[in-house]
Amino acid sequence: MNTNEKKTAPAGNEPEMAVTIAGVTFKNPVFTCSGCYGAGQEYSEFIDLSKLGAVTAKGIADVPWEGNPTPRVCEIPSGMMNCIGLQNPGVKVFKERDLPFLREQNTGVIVNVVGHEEDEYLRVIDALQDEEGIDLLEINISCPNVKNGGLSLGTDPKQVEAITRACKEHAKQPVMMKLSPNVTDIKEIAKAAEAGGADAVSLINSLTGMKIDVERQTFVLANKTGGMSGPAIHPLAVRMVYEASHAVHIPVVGMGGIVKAEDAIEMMLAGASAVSVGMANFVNPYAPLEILDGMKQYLIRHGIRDVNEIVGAVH
Amino acid sequence: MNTNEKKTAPAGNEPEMAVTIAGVTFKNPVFTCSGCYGAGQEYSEFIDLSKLGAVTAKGIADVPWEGNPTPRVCEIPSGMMNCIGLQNPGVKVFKERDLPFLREQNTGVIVNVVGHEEDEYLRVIDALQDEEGIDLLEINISCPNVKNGGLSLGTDPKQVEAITRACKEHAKQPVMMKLSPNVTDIKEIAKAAEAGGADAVSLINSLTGMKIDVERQTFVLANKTGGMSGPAIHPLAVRMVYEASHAVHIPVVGMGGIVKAEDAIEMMLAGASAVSVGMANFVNPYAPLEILDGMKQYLIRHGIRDVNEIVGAVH
Amino acid sequence: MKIKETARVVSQEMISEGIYSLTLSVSFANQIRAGQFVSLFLNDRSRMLPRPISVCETNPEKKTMRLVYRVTGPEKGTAELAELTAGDGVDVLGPLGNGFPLDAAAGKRILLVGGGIGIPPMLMSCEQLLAFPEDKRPEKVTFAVGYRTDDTYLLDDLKRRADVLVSTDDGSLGTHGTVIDAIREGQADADVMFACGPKPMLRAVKTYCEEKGIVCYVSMEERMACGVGVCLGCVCRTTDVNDYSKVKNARVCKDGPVFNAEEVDLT
Amino acid sequence: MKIKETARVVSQEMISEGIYSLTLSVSFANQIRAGQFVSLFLNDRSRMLPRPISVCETNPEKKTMRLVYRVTGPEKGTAELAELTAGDGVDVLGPLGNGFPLDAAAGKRILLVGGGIGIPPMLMSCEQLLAFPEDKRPEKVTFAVGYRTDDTYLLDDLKRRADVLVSTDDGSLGTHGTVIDAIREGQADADVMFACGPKPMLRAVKTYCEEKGIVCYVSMEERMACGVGVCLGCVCRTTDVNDYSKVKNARVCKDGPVFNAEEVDLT
Ligand SMILES: Cc1cc2nc3c(=O)[nH]c(=O)nc-3n(C[C@H](O)[C@H](O)[C@H](O)COP(=O)(O)OP(=O)(O)OC[C@H]3O[C@@H](n4cnc5c(N)ncnc54)[C@H](O)[C@@H]3O)c2cc1C
Ligand SMILES: Cc1cc2nc3c(=O)[nH]c(=O)nc-3n(C[C@H](O)[C@H](O)[C@H](O)COP(=O)(O)OP(=O)(O)OC[C@H]3O[C@@H](n4cnc5c(N)ncnc54)[C@H](O)[C@@H]3O)c2cc1C
Ligand SMILES: Cc1cc2nc3c(=O)[nH]c(=O)nc-3n(C[C@H](O)[C@H](O)[C@H](O)COP(=O)(O)O)c2cc1C
Ligand SMILES: Cc1cc2nc3c(=O)[nH]c(=O)nc-3n(C[C@H](O)[C@H](O)[C@H](O)COP(=O)(O)O)c2cc1C
Ligand code: FES
Ligand code: FES
Repeated sequence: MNTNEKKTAPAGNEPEMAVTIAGVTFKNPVFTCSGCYGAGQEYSEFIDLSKLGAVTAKGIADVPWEGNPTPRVCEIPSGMMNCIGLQNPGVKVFKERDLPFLREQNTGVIVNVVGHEEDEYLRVIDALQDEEGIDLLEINISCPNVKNGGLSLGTDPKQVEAITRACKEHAKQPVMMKLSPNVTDIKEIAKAAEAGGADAVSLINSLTGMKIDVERQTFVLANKTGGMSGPAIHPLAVRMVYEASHAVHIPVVGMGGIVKAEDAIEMMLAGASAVSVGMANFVNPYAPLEILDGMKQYLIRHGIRDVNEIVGAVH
Repeated sequence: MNTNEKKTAPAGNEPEMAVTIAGVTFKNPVFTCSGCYGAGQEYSEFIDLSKLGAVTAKGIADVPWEGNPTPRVCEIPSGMMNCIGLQNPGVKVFKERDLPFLREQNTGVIVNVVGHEEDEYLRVIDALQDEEGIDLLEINISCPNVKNGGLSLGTDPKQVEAITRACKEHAKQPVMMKLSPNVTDIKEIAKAAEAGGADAVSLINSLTGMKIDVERQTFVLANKTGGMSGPAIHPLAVRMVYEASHAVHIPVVGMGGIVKAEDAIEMMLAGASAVSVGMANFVNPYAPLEILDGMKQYLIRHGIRDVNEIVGAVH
Repeated sequence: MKIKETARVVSQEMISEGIYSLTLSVSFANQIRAGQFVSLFLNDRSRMLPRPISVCETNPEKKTMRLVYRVTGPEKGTAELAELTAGDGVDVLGPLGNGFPLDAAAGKRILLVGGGIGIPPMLMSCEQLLAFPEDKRPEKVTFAVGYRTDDTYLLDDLKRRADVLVSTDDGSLGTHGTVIDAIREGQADADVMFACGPKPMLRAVKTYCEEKGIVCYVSMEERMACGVGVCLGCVCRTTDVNDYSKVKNARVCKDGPVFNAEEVDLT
Repeated sequence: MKIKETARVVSQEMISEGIYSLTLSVSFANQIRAGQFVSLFLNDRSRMLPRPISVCETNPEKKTMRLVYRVTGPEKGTAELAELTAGDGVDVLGPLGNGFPLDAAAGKRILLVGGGIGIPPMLMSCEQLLAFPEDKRPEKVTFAVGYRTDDTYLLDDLKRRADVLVSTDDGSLGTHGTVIDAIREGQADADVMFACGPKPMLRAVKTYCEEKGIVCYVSMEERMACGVGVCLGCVCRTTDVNDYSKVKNARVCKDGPVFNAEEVDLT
């Protein structure tokens, strides 16, 4: 994306919405979450993707992954759980089919990278090195639904620092580490990512939960546990974004339970430089644009000229 | 409480509801959570406390605590947050005023013990040593709303083991350690409590969250953060009860977002030997008895003679 | 006896911009004392906490109570309440709190002071005072009420029962200023004052009463969870150590919402 | 074009024990193909996921669609849907999925097989097949439907349109046994079969069709979140590597719900 093109002066009393993360300027701070937006295609039937700050693609591995058996999703109070298990068609197909589509949308493009172990992450990053039109790499070290890898990797500061460093060495694009909420101290993990050279961190990934069908006496999800997302986890996400953004000097992209403009503003007031909309899309495909619109109204109502002014404004 | 009195054979097809935790037999596995039931007095206007398995009293310190400034509570999606900060009248008043009331109710009595540091806990335990009618001491090493003490204490396995051991040395009553969900690995913490000699563990305490009032650009709670409780945290609680009960050999009392019989059954199927009802009381003061009744119906419907049969039945 | 039950909506109407009057049929209608409140619960189960609302009037024969409340915003819980219509069910917990000490006004001159959405409980206080037996009835009952503008509510209900001093923030009706300004202007002497309204108003009322030697009771407001005194969510600061809590805190829902103004720290 | 909108309830009635017929006015009524479904959302915001329901009939002139669904339990989301009455609003996302390949039945003998709550989309399939131009119309359309008991639903609607073979689990009506038993008993020869119902039924249908050399399409069911193909929650196993996913999985909501029976692994 052409940065100059995006950074146009806002017309009339339109507030300035552009945000810069890791040196990349996005039109506005409303992104979509990985795994909740495919590679943009499906929701482009509902909204104009060029109005979004960025689309984050579904996690991509070096080879196709089958993911977990079904049921993979279930309802929980004010949210949902999933154990997709990172099903994906592999980086080759992503480059040939999904990335070209995304490149054409005139929106920010964030590629979410997954793996079981370091080498797998690096192979994906290597495969993307020469690709145009990728604004950020988001390294998912926090998916709770993959057995070997995933969780432990993202919950140990030493490992977080190590994998961050390795990713940075291979990546041509800026690197954003995606952090897990399943930790005692998110500050420590965010600092580890920063120490490893991360350009940004994003949080939170889903929170590990479990649901049991009492009538059938079985786990509701095939994987026993799943990742909680939605409004239920929003207060946790706000707390963690607040803590992380006060612990590091790199930008924080906030996510977790954002369904309306207020939630996004709250996240930014807590310290997020941009926000990402996840399961809200499933309930309302127009959510990201309604959120963006609501944010603008808010800024106008409060006489705030530039959205960056609210970042971390409550502390 | 007289154990023999409770362990009466169920009439007709009434399932057996008594459960034994740390050698103490309770009439049934439905308890009420600390901090959500005062010392029983107020809700005795609504229900017959003798029908409960046990009442857990509000956390008690060695001296009166003022707690945090207000606002202390707020609403979150499918739940609430609180930052009461363990306001309490101190153990002396508790012994003179609250305990005599509880003793008369013919129900299980669990006393929740709080402190900033080890010595304070031990002073409370010492003060309770010679008191009749306390079935269990629940040691709250997990309250997220107290600055010095509380959180760090309950999130470090070494400290958990040490304080458990110290409590055990002083306590005349069986000791149940109450664990925080704000940890990377609940199994490790539960094992530490077991290693320290705990007779049981209870979990989860509330999950630390944050809410910001976007219009006023301030924290909603006076303490900035608060503890999330209610259905929003139930899937997390079920997962942690499952993990903890598979990690240790001592009984687990499960709590977190139980509002209906199904939730309680789910918790027991996951591995809890008894459950505790917290904020549901605020929404429905009859909740614990409705839950108990629903559990009985369930057992009858499934032809289960004894509630203990469902403990950990899904694994 | 407190009870939680599903109440039927008898009627609901908007009586001023964003102010609704809701009449509910409840089993405990004839047990409610002026100054007590109820907790209303929403049908949207993602919003679990109660909305505490003071009782404005009761009709013990019809077993109904009237609540008057403000919708605080378009997406708020009170906006959902405003959608209730006759026949709907709404969960109610009550009656809660202690109510005003009506006996303190027996044979005395009493001023009933309400600011904004603090006016409703004053109506019920007046009702119950006027229903006192002849020998206990207050010598004089006067209302002093403050509104933002001349878009008033309940004013006719008040006027039907007693003299009313009115203040408005914008001066469009009555005294321009606060309710205290209206009281001074109306030279309304009193022995006892009951007040309900925003904290700054209560503070001013307390100061005024201290100055004039008037016995003063104020109804406090705080965020609540349980509404019955167990959670300690709703405390207010007290001037002395409170007998129940053993610290300088009292529970608004249980020890209040009405306190002797001397007891509470309004700073 | 898929759309999310608030639909108005035109009418709702219980047509059998726990089975409801809901007619909604939706802007996209005339774009729905037989076998497609919609996602219904609840007004209780603690329950956020959609309830996917197949379209049973449409009325393109009135811009309405009819859904027929089962209430799965007293506290379930579908129980909330059952409380909707004329005039209420309900959020709908649709039309979703691919629908049955009606052209495959052109000029052929087709069996429309529905089991339990899989019957509704068969009604719409029949409607659209009978609306084919003369030269494309199927040679014969027959329904084969299975109920638990003789407490049937939609049976009259089906009979008005074509011959119906009925089976019941308890033998109280039609063939005692499965819908396959009814088909065998009725000696219903067919070139093409469309089927919707529980997995064991689909498995039996697939086996029967393989045995008889009948072209077979089945409508699959799986837990859904997005309903549009992004979340990968609703996949079913495929016999071969799927072209979109590059693994042996296909999205029921987007690549289906209707699949050629050969494509899907029903074991
Ligand atoms: C004892 C008492 C009596 C009251 N009587 C009346 C009355 O007669 N009429 C009236 O209009 N209002 C009254 N209030 C205020 C009323 O409770 C709030 O305006 C209302 O709860 C706001 O709810 P909401 O759904 O609009 O706001 P939301 O912001 O959606 O509420 C979220 C949560 O915060 C709580 N909350 C928000 N504002 C307040 C507040 N000011 N006080 C206490 N809790 C709050 C809500 O109860 C709810 O639990 C009273 C409050 C108290 C404590
Ligand atoms: C493509 C498709 C078409 C369908 N068409 C119909 C129809 O025409 N009529 C009908 O009665 N039913 C139909 N179903 C099944 C229907 O979706 C479920 O019965 C319904 O979602 C159950 O919701 P609940 O609120 O009763 O249960 P709850 O247990 O409260 O539901 C919780 C969550 O699980 C999901 N869920 C529960 N059971 C099922 C299920 N069997 N399939 C998919 N999701 C489920 C719900 O959608 C919801 O997200 C269809 C399902 C699919 C996938
Ligand atoms: C169905 C589903 C699939 C997801 N897949 C991914 C993924 O591939 N990579 C990733 O980093 N996060 C994934 N997530 C996590 C989300 O990106 C996000 O962090 C989380 O859902 C919290 O946001 P929300 O509450 O707004 O949904 C997934 C979430 C859901 C619900
Ligand atoms: C208002 C409030 C006060 C609480 N006070 C205490 C306490 O004093 N000691 C303690 O161990 N837990 C306390 N808790 C935590 C509860 O006991 C319980 O662990 C938690 O709320 C989860 O259960 P729930 O979701 O059913 O409420 C408190 C919770 C609430 C809501
Ligand atoms: S609201 Fe719980 S003590 Fe007052
Ligand atoms: S429900 Fe999301 S892909 Fe089908």
